[in-house]
Parts: sequence; structure tokens; C-alpha cells
Amino acid sequence: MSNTDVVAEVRAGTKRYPGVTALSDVDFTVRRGEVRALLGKNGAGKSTLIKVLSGAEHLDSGEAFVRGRPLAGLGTRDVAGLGVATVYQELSLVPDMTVAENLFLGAWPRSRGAIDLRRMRAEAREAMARIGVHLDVDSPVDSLGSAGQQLVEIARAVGQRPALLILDEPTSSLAAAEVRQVIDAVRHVAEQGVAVIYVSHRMDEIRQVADTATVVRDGRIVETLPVGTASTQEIVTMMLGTAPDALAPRARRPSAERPVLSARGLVSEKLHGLDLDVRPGEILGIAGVLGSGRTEALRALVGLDRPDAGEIRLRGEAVRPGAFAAMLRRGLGITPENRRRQGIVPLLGVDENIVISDLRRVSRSGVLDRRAVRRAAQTLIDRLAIKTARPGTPIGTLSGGNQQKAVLARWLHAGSDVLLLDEPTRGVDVEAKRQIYHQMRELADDGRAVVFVSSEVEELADICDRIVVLRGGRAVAELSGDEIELNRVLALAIAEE
Amino acid sequence: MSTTTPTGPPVASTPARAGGRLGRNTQRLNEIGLIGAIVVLFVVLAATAPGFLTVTNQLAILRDAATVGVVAWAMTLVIVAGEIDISIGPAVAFSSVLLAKASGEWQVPFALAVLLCLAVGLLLGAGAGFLRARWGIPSFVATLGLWSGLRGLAQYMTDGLPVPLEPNGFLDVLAGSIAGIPTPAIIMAVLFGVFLFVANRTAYGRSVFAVGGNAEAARLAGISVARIRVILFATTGLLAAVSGLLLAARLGSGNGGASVGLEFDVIAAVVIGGTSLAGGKGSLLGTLLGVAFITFIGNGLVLLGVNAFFQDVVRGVIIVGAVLINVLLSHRKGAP
Amino acid sequence: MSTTTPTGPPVASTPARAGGRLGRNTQRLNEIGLIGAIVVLFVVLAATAPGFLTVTNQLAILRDAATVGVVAWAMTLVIVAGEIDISIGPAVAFSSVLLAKASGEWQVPFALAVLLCLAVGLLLGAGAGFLRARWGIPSFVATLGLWSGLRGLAQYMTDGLPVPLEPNGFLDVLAGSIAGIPTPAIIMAVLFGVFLFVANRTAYGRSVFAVGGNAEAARLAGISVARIRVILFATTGLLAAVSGLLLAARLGSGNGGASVGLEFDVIAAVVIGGTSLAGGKGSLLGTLLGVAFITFIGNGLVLLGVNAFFQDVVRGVIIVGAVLINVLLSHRKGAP
Amino acid sequence: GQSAGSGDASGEKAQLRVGAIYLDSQGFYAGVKKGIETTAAKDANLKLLGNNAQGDAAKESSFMSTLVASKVDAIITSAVSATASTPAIAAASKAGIPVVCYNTCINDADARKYVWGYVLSDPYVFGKKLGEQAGKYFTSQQIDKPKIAVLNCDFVEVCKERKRGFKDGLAAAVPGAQYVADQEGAVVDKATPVAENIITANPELDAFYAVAGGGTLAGIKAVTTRARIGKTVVFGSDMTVDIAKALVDGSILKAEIDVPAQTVGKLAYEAARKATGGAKNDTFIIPVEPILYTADDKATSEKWLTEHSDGIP
Ligand SMILES: Nc1ncnc2c1ncn2[C@@H]1O[C@H](COP(=O)(O)OP(=O)(O)OP(=O)(O)O)[C@@H](O)[C@H]1O
Ligand SMILES: Nc1ncnc2c1ncn2[C@@H]1O[C@H](COP(=O)(O)OP(=O)(O)OP(=O)(O)O)[C@@H](O)[C@H]1O
Ligand SMILES: [Mg+2]
Ligand SMILES: [Mg+2]
Repeated sequence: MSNTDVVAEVRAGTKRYPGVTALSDVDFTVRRGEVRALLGKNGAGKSTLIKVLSGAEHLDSGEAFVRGRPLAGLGTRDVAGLGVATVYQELSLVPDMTVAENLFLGAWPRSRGAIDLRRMRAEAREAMARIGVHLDVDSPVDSLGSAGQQLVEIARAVGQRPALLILDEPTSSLAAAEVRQVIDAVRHVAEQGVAVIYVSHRMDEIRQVADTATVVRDGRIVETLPVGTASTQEIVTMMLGTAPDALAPRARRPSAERPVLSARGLVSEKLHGLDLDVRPGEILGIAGVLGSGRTEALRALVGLDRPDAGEIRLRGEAVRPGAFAAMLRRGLGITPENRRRQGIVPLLGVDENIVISDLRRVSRSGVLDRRAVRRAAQTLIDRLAIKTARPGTPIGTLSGGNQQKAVLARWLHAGSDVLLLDEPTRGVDVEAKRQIYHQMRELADDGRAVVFVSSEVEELADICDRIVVLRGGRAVAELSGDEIELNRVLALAIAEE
Repeated sequence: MSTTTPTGPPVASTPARAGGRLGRNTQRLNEIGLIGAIVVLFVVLAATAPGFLTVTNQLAILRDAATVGVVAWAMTLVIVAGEIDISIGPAVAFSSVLLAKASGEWQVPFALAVLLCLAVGLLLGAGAGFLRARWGIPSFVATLGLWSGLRGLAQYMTDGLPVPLEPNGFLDVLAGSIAGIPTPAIIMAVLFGVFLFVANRTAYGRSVFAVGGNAEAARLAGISVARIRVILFATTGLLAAVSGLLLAARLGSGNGGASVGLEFDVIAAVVIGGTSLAGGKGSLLGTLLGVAFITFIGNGLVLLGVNAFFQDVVRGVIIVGAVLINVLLSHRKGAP
Repeated sequence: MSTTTPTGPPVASTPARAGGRLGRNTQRLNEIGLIGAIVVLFVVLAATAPGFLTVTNQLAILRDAATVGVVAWAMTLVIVAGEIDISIGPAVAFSSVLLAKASGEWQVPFALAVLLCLAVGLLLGAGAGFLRARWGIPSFVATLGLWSGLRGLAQYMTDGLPVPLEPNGFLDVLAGSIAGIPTPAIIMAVLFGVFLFVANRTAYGRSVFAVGGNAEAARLAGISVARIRVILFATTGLLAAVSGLLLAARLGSGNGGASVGLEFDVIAAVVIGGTSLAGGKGSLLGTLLGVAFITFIGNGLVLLGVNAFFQDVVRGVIIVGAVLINVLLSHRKGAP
Repeated sequence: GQSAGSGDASGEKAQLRVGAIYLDSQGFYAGVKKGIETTAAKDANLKLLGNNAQGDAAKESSFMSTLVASKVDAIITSAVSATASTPAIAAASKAGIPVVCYNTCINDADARKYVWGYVLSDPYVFGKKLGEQAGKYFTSQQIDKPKIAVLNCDFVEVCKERKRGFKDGLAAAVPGAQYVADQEGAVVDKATPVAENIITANPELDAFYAVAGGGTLAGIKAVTTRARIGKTVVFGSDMTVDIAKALVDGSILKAEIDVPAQTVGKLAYEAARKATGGAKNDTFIIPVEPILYTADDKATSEKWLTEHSDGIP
């Protein structure tokens, strides 16, 4: 460790979980002022490497160091003391506590045994300001929405004035404007000499933020290379181990059929007179910044929320708002934006997670037919290329992308013909994304209606036949066919009222 | 809230491990461990407790097992769904009182009185389930209300006195045996079969597991979570009523003060059987073993002449010990 | 319990909305609602229950409140942390027995006997906490073990008989009044101040809320979740021991059979006070009001001469009713 | 030498096994238990299987069937209820196991069919004796319309009989007695606040009548804390050390009625022993006289205290 620039290092690190080797013989070094991207498919071992460096997990063999100190036997708190600050992939905030309290979680400023509330607030404001964010430090974090929460986490990490800042997919729930904010903050911090490890599945973002990238595959380091010189194609090939398949065919052919589902004048807390038409045979993209009401729109359409005003028609018939079960019976399906919290039942098998949307289909006179369950699940597992050891493997152990595909498979099993997909590609690796795009396209070709909500405008622009832009709970623009162009969509979404 | 709840198993240093992948193996392991414990217990009691091995005593054990077992099947599903029902003891006592009052004082025809008991049990349970499902009142609180209210009502209606039942053929059968096997044990066995089937082979049963594993996901997948919850508590209510009928038959009367603390025996049997109070996993086979374990211990302690008060100490130690061993077993399995 | 309890306002049509954002307002609203209920109750009792308004009765109410209140402060934090402790009643009885046995039969000097009681209470609680923290045994199970074991032990040690205490100055003060205010009430008030401060202004207190709100986040932030959990149960154990001393002083003896069901009164007070069994939120002020509410009702029912059995029915209805109103209030507030 | 097969009647019996069931955890049963155990200690090669039904007919029935199934030689029990305990006792009798009741038993007709003997102190007489003593007290104090509050234990049938006896006994001497409250007060910790509240609601209260030991203590406590000494008195039931001391003190507790528990235990065990030997019992009832202690007769109370120095009544 002669080189004083080295902030963190792993030598021949191996980490096993029951049944998986998450890291295998990994050598990894990161230096002062460097922003290092970690790239790899879901389950490649990125988060594990990060947990090792933050003291949340320990290597089975090999050594890890931070600023020359071996980490063996140290806990998260000790490692934080060495100057490591981490933003984990899963949000780690306490929802009912205020922004200020969360910023100093476990290390509240104290004077004479009591928490010094005034100092805490002041320092909280300061910490937020450091990354250019201004939030009410007294509001409970769960009133913030996921963007705000993510920014609080970043502010918390940066506020510790770390030597090493680790960000595990900090932007997966953010849209363009907020991503910009995060990138600026990270660059700003790096310029002050902090080493940064940055995980993301979005290549364009990596190019903006990182100097170098380490590609991880199946727990091994494939290569570390400067971001500037490598092409995306090259990097993706390294991640996958093979050349990537072609992107989903761009159809760009808005459907001319009559809308299967339409909304007029929906009003709720976040919707302010939304009109929307969903047509069979096309992929309808919904773009918009955070909080523009995309999730609410889907929830209202499928009957999960009851809007205060407005009308929803399904195949021309007015439907009772809020009748979720009836809407499902009539062919709607929704995949929620938070897969882990709202999508999967972790302890149940992949098969049961799929057929759960319609158990009658695999029952005979009220009795579940095990073989029918297996057959139905296997068909969909094959069709969507879900990687699982057995159909009965608990879904909680699958990688995010595969979980997402299983949640999607649910509605194929139920035979739904209107699919509302809320951020189906969030936190999903390139390969799985491609497969999901292909599925969406196939469904549209099959005459079904697909509604695709995504915060990644790039992918909307790439694969949608028609895009509706939401702003302030209203549809402000619609692009179809060749009008669809990345910059135009971006501009429309971000434009001020 | 929402953002928070770590779905996984609660604690310990390795939160992820106990979870999914091993779920099923761990379950099996736990059952094997329990079978081992029961065999040891059986051998020890056979050697030390005079009269333990006799046929009559084994039949008596079967009869006693039904006291806990009948309700324990329904409780297993309640706990798998992440809920709890602490109203069992009072519900059983209340049902026995209702039968005696209805068929006696209120002159309801006996068959109708039996149906009334079952219907009331079902409705009371469904009521608690409704409070949980519709208004989100924690099931601990909803059933605590029943716990207090039903005990009070049962005692109030009877002034604390047993209400005699006119003997009749039906009661004699309930209190007696069929082909040498105590009727309660037969009912318990039949219900076990029904619940085993329901839990594993019906849409309802699997939905219970889904709701316990992740209620929000289950709801978004189209499962009527509220309906499931109402049915769950209606079922424990119904089976508590059945237990009440068996009790009334056995005692020849309705007793408002009976079955004190039964809820804890039932919950203990389920938890010893490896069903997690966190919801999402559990098995009826485990509960069956848990019931056997608890019943053997109860019987053995009496036959060994252990001080009555000290029996409670033993029971407390054993409940914690059994759950601890489950946990240790799954940890060992979880280690690399 | 722990991770289990389906978090958040489970159901209803708008799960996202009712959630956290309104947490604090809802809390306040709930407290205002409770104060309203208490005022109404007070006025009704003053008008209908003979002797309710007298100074002696109001002082007696204060004394009674301490029975529930002293432990309720600690229980509030336990429940905020997403745990539960059902061993209170037996722990209180056991502590009273221990004091009487130690200072009498075992001839331990009185001051030492008092310390012994407190230490044993603390250690037993810490033991349950350790089982939870280290091995992930659900706190319901760990404290169920204590519930059964301590009751048995207390009865076993005394053969079910009260163990007389030599009167002494300390006991007289505990059982009596200071400046006209019953000593238990003073102790309760002091402890309330301590807990209010600890909960809101110390790192430990905030850590409890953090653990209850998101244990994994707390762990990652370097909070020693295990330590917090052990301390939580050690605290309830200690305060149950204090309650046991007060009981012994009041009755002049140690009673193994005393305080049956006290745990439910304590939990009910906490829950009525708006603390969520799912963990993460709650307030001591709410619990104070919950204790007041429950004590007024208990006092009023006796003064009104309501049938003892029927009092249980009223209590059951009121517990559920109070929690239901809390829920309805927060729903209304949650609506647009 | 514990052979499991104690069922086989042939050959020499390895061991005599007697089941004993106590009704609940009141002090009285601790006394009975001691009486049974000290008497049984004189028999070699005997195993006593004791259990406590905790006042719960369901638990009692379960213990009973366990004892019957394992073929004990005799059962001593205080039935939880006159009706609800009948099936279990009948089953024991049908299995050829003699049952001896003490203190409480099943209804008379069934008892004579299924029960070998009944060690009994009549609860009605028990209450009546105390009622008569209370009558004497009020007469001597020239209170002709005393306000009385009952601390009852109505969840046990015997208590209702005691109460009826008390009321009859008192009415004979003081027909104007008024019962201003009748609340549950059997366990001392629950009963104490209840008794205090009763004083609040009835500031002019003349006396408590406590139907069980816990209520007696609670009454004494309440009178003390509410500073009613000399104005409100207590008539109590069941003897314990505290109660004996209160009698010696005499300022609050004026009279106490008690069934000598250890005597009951001794008689019950002896009866069971006789029954196992196949003897017949013609009288059925094995009477025990309740003993009345009064504040005026301190010597008897003091004697009780020396005889029960271990605290077990
Ligand atoms: N606690 C755990 N228990 C068991 N297996 C685990 C655990 N954590 C991770 N794994 C497994 O280790 C492997 C690496 O996981 P890791 O989370 O590091 O992947 P990742 O590269 O961060 O993926 P993603 O892009 O989906 O976040 C995966 O196969 C995962 O299933
Ligand atoms: N647990 C939840 N269940 C359902 N909906 C939720 C939940 N949490 C948040 N939401 C909804 O999802 C939104 C998440 O807001 P976020 O800031 O992440 O932007 P978003 O989802 O992209 O917004 P939108 O989809 O409205 O444009 C919140 O406004 C909230 O209404
Ligand atoms: Mg990851
Ligand atoms: Mg959204």
C-alpha cells in the first residue's frame, strides 16, 4: 500500500452465499478523486462488492482495505469511521422520521447527553445545500416521494465528508432532471478529492459521471477501463460475455383502432384533468418528470385509486372507478413500479408468483392442479426466458430482471389484453431490458394494448409507437410515429408550465 | 410506512439467509427435528411415567390433543397470513354457554342450537376479520376486544355458573368414541385433512400464503386480500365454536369460565411447529407435530406428578426452547 | 411480532395516501380525539357516578393509573420498536413475591431485597430481549415463555399463598402519599418525564424509533439494533419489577396470583394512545391519555355498580372502539 | 422400581398412585395440599399426582381423564362445578376408580352415585355462622340498618351458597340490613381498588362482607387507606396469616369464618386410602365444622398463628 492515493482495495476477495459465489477472486482498487463506475448484469456481484467495502458483509477469503486498514472484523460503524459513506440500493431511510433526523441517523449531534435539535437542523440544511438541494428538513421523509428520498440519502452520505463515497444505483428511481442533480453533486464531490464508486445500469449516465469503469460478470472482474475510449457496444459485450442481441424492432406505427381504454378529465390529488386513450396493437409510452402523475394515472385507470372526478371507459363502456377486481376480470393488468414491495411474494415459488393472477385457470373444480400450474408456469418461463433453477424456486432469490419478467408473466397467464407497466425496466440489466422490450413488442403485435411508463426517456423514444407526455397531472403533448425523437420528448417533459 | 418493512425474516446477523431459497428445506428440517424431539419425549415418558403407555392413556392423549388441535389448524393459516387471533379461549367458552342457553333456557330445538353456535362463532370471527380487513385495525387489537368481550359476556349470561345441558344422543357421541377412537380426535383428524388440502391445493389456501408473504403484491395480483382476511378469522371463529361444542359435550354443560389461556397453547403449538409469526411461511404438518409435542408434555407432567405450578415453568421453558432449536437448526443449515 | 405486522394502513382504496406523510398530524389528531373522549367520559361520570368527583376518588384514580402507567411508558417504546412484551402481569406478581421471600424467609436486608428485585426484573427482561436480538425469536414467543414461567414460579415459590411483608417505613411511603399525592402516582409522573425525554431527545430514544421504522436502515446506519432490543426488554422488566414493589407495598404481601391480565391493560392503553403495533410510530403523550382513559373507565364502571362480568364486555368494546375511531380520524384526514 | 404397567392388577402392586386435584390457587387449597401430603407421607411407596384446575372446568376434565386413563388408584378432588365436573367424575367411577370430594363436589344425586365420600363443610352453614356473628355485632353497636358491601367470588358456586347463608344469618338478627354493593373481589390485587371505590361510592358504609380470603384482605386495606377505621368493619372468610393478625388487632376485622384446610386434606386422604382398600362408606358426608374466629377472642387467633407458623392455613 505504498501508493497513498489508494483509498480502497480488495485483494483476491471471495464471498459466497448459500448456493452462489457472489464474488470470486476479485482484485479491485479505487483512488482519490476518481469516479469509478461498476457495471454488470443483475446478480453480477456489484452490490456485494460494495457491501464488503462498507463493512456490511465480510469476505470469506481475501482481504479488503480502506485507507490501508484491513476491514476484517469491522462493522458498518467502524468502516464509516474510516471515511466510507454508502448509499445502498434499497432505500435505507426511516419513513416516519424527519429529513434532519434521517440525515444524522444513528449519529445525531448531541450536547450534554441530549440531541441538539437546533444544531441538527442547521447542519441538515447545510448538508442539503452542499449537494444543491433544498428540502424542508422538518418534514417526514415519506412525504417526499422517491426522488426526494434518494436525494436525502445522497446528502446523508456526502454530509459525512467521506474519503470514499459509494452509490449503488442512486438514480434508478429518478428522472432526467434529478439525475442531472445527482451527477453534478457527484462530480462536485469528486473534485474535492473524494473517491466515488458508482453503480448504474444506464450507460449514458455512466459516461457523464465516471472516469473509469469496472465490468463485473458472474462475480469476477472482467476489466477496468477508461469510460471515454470504450464504446457502449464493447462494454455491453463484456458485461454479457457475448455480443448483445439487436434492440427491439422499432415499429413506430400508432394504432388506428378504437381505444380499448380511455380516460376523460381524471382529477385526483396528483391528476388535474387527465385525458388518455389506450389503443390495442400499440405500445403507448408515458413520459413525464417525477411526480407528474404517471403512477397515479395507471392506478386510476386500473381502478386501484378512485379519482375525485372524471370518467373511465373500457371498450366504450363507462366503468365504475375504483373497481380494481372487476377491471382485472375484464382484461387489465398492472405491474407496479416497486417490484420488491408491491410486485413479488418473495417466499413463494416463481410458478406460484406467475399463476397467482388467475388461479382458476390452473384449477379443476376448485382444486389446484399441480401439473397444470407447472405447465402454465414453465410455458411462460420459457417464453420470457426467466432464469430460474426450478419453477418452484422462491422468487425472492432471483435477480431483479428475472423477478420483473415473472411479474409481467402474471398478466400473460391471466390473458390480459391491456397491460399497464409502471417502470418495468427499473434496476434491470441490459439483457433483461431487451427481453422485456421484445415481449412488449410481441404483445402489441398480438393486438394487445401496452402502456409503458418509464423515467428513462431514451427507452421510451426507442420503442414506443406513441408517447403521451404528462406534466402536472395533465397530458400536455402527444407524439406518434416519426415525431418521436429523444430531444423533443425530453424538452416536452421538462418544460415549465 | 410503505417504504420500510423489510420483508425478510426478522433479524439476526444474517437477515437474508433464513429467507427464501432455504424456506422449504428449513421447514422440512424443523419437522424432522420436531419428530426427533417427540420420539425422545415419548420414550422418556414411557420409561418414567407410570401408566403413560396404556392404551387408555394414549386415547386420552388423542382426546386432549383435539382441544388444541381443532383450532390450531385454522390458527396456522391465520399466522401464515401474518395475523394473530388471541380470542380462542373466550370464544370456546362462549360457544359452550350459547349452546347450553339456547337449547335449555331459550328452548331452541337442539339441532338449531348447534347451528346457532356455529353461525355465531363464524360471524364473530368474521367481524374481527372485517375490522382488520376494512379498517386496518391490527388483528391483535380486534381479537383482544373479542377476548375481553366474549369472556365477559359468557360469564355475564351465566352469572359465572355452569349451565347444564340436557343429555342427548348427539352430545353423547361428541363426548364419546366411535369405533374406540374418541370423537374429538376423529373430528380433529378429519379437519386436519380438510385444512391440509385447503392450504396446499386450493386457490384460497395459496392466496393465504401470498397475502402473508406480501399483502400489497397479492392485492395488485388481483387477490381480494380483504376477503381472505375475513374468511381467515371467520374460520377460527367457526372452529372455536366447534371446540366449544366438544367442550360442552365433555362437561355436559356450558361454562363461561372454561378454557382460560387456551389461545396461548394454540399459538404455541403453531409456532413450535415452525410457522413464522412474521407470516408467509408455515405448515400444517408442523402444527400437527407441535400439537403432539404440547399434548405429550401436558400429559407427561401430570403423570409424573410434577407440582402443578411448576408445570407452567416447564411449559414456558419448553416453548422458548423448541422455538430456539428451530432457529438454531435453520441457522446451521444456512451457514456456508 | 416484529417485522410482521403488515405495515401501513393496510387496506382501503388509497394505500399510498393514508401513509406516512400525515403521520405527525394524525398523531396530533388522535391525541385531540382522545382528549375529547376523556373530557366527555369525565363529564358523564361526574354526572352519573356517585362519589366520582370527590378528591379522594380522584387521588385513588391517580393511584390506580400507576398500576398500568408505570409499565406503559416502557411498553410504548417496545411497541414503537415493533416488538411486544406480554409477560407484564406475571413479572409484576413474581417481583412482589421475590421481595417478600427475600426480605422475609431468606433474611436479605430489606434494601438489598429491593435491589435484588429490580436486578432480577432487569435481567429477566434482558434475557427475553437477548433471545429476540441474538436469535430472532419473535418477542411474542420469548415473552410468552416468561409469561408462563414467571407465573408458575411465583405460584410455586409461594404455594399460591400471599407472603406477608414486615411493614417498614419504605413500604409505608410506597403505599402511602407524599404531600397528599399517592406515591405510585408520583413515581409514575417522574418516570413519564424521564421517558418523554429519553424518547424524544436522546440517541437511544430516536434509535428506538429508527429500529421500529426500518430496522435494516438503522443497522446500516451503525445503530446497534441488538443492543437497543435488549435494553428495551430490560426496561420493561425493570419497570415491571418497580410495579411489583408498589403492588407488594399496597397489599403488604407478595402475591403470586396477582396482576392477572395486566399485560393486556397495558398494551390496550398504549394502542389506544395511537402507537402502532406495526412499529415506527407512537407517542408517550398518547399513552398517557390512553392510561387516563382506561383508568377512568375502570373507576367509573365500579362506581356505577356495573356487573363485574359485564365490565369485561364494556372494556372489550371500548378498546376496539377507541382504536377504530383513531383509524377513522386518520382516514378522514387522509382523504383529499 | 417404576414399572409402566401399573394397570395389571395381578401380582404385587409396585406402587399406589393417588391423584389430587386442587380447585384454584387460593390459600385454602395450599392448606389442603399440605394436609394431604403430610398424611400421605406416612404411607410408603405411594405416589401423589397433584394438579391445579385453576378454576377451569375444561382443565379439570383434562386432568381427570389423564388420571383415569393412567389408572390411578384413587382421586381426591374439589370439583370446579356441580354440573360441569359430573361427566369426568362419573367416568372415573365407571372406570372403577374411587373418587373422594372435598370442599366442593358435584350435585347431590350424582355425587351419591359416583363419589365415594365427601369431606364437607356446608357453605350455607359457613356463611350463616358468620352472618349470625355479624348480626350480634350490629345489634351490640345498635345499628339497625347497616349498609353492607359484598366482595364476592360468584364465579365459584360455593361462594353463592356462602353469601346466601350470610344474608339469612344476618337477616335473622338485623332484618333492616341493606346491601349497597355487590362486586367481584376474590383476588386481593383486583379487589383492593374495587373496595376503595365502593367506599367512595358509599361514604357511609358500615361493613364489608368478604366471601373469600382475598376480598377480606382487600376490605381491610381499603378501610385503612380510606381512613374509615372505627366506622367501617369487615366480616371475612378463610384464614390466612394476615387475616389472623388483623383479628388480633381487632380494629377493622370483627369476625372471620374458616374451614380448617389441613384437616380437610387429612380427612380426604384418609378417605381415599380407605377407598383403595375396598372399604364401604355408609355416611357419604364426612363433615368438617367451620370455625368462627372473632376479634373479641384474641387467644384463638393467636393460637392459630403459632400453629400455622409456615403461613399455610
Ligand atoms: N444476502 C444474500 N443471500 C443470498 N444470496 C445473495 C445475497 N445477496 C446477494 N446474493 C446473491 O449474490 C449474487 C450477487 O448479488 P448482488 O446483489 O451483488 O448483484 P448486483 O450485481 O448488485 O445485481 P443488481 O444489478 O441486480 O443489483 C446474486 O446471485 C444474488 O442472488
Ligand atoms: N407505497 C406506495 N403505494 C402506491 N403508490 C405509491 C406508494 N408510494 C408512493 N406511491 C405513489 O407513487 C408516487 C411516487 O412518486 P415518485 O416521486 O417516485 O414519482 P413517480 O412515481 O415517478 O411519479 P409519477 O408516477 O406520479 O410521475 C407517489 O407520488 C405516490 O403517490
Ligand atoms: Mg445491486
Ligand atoms: Mg411512478
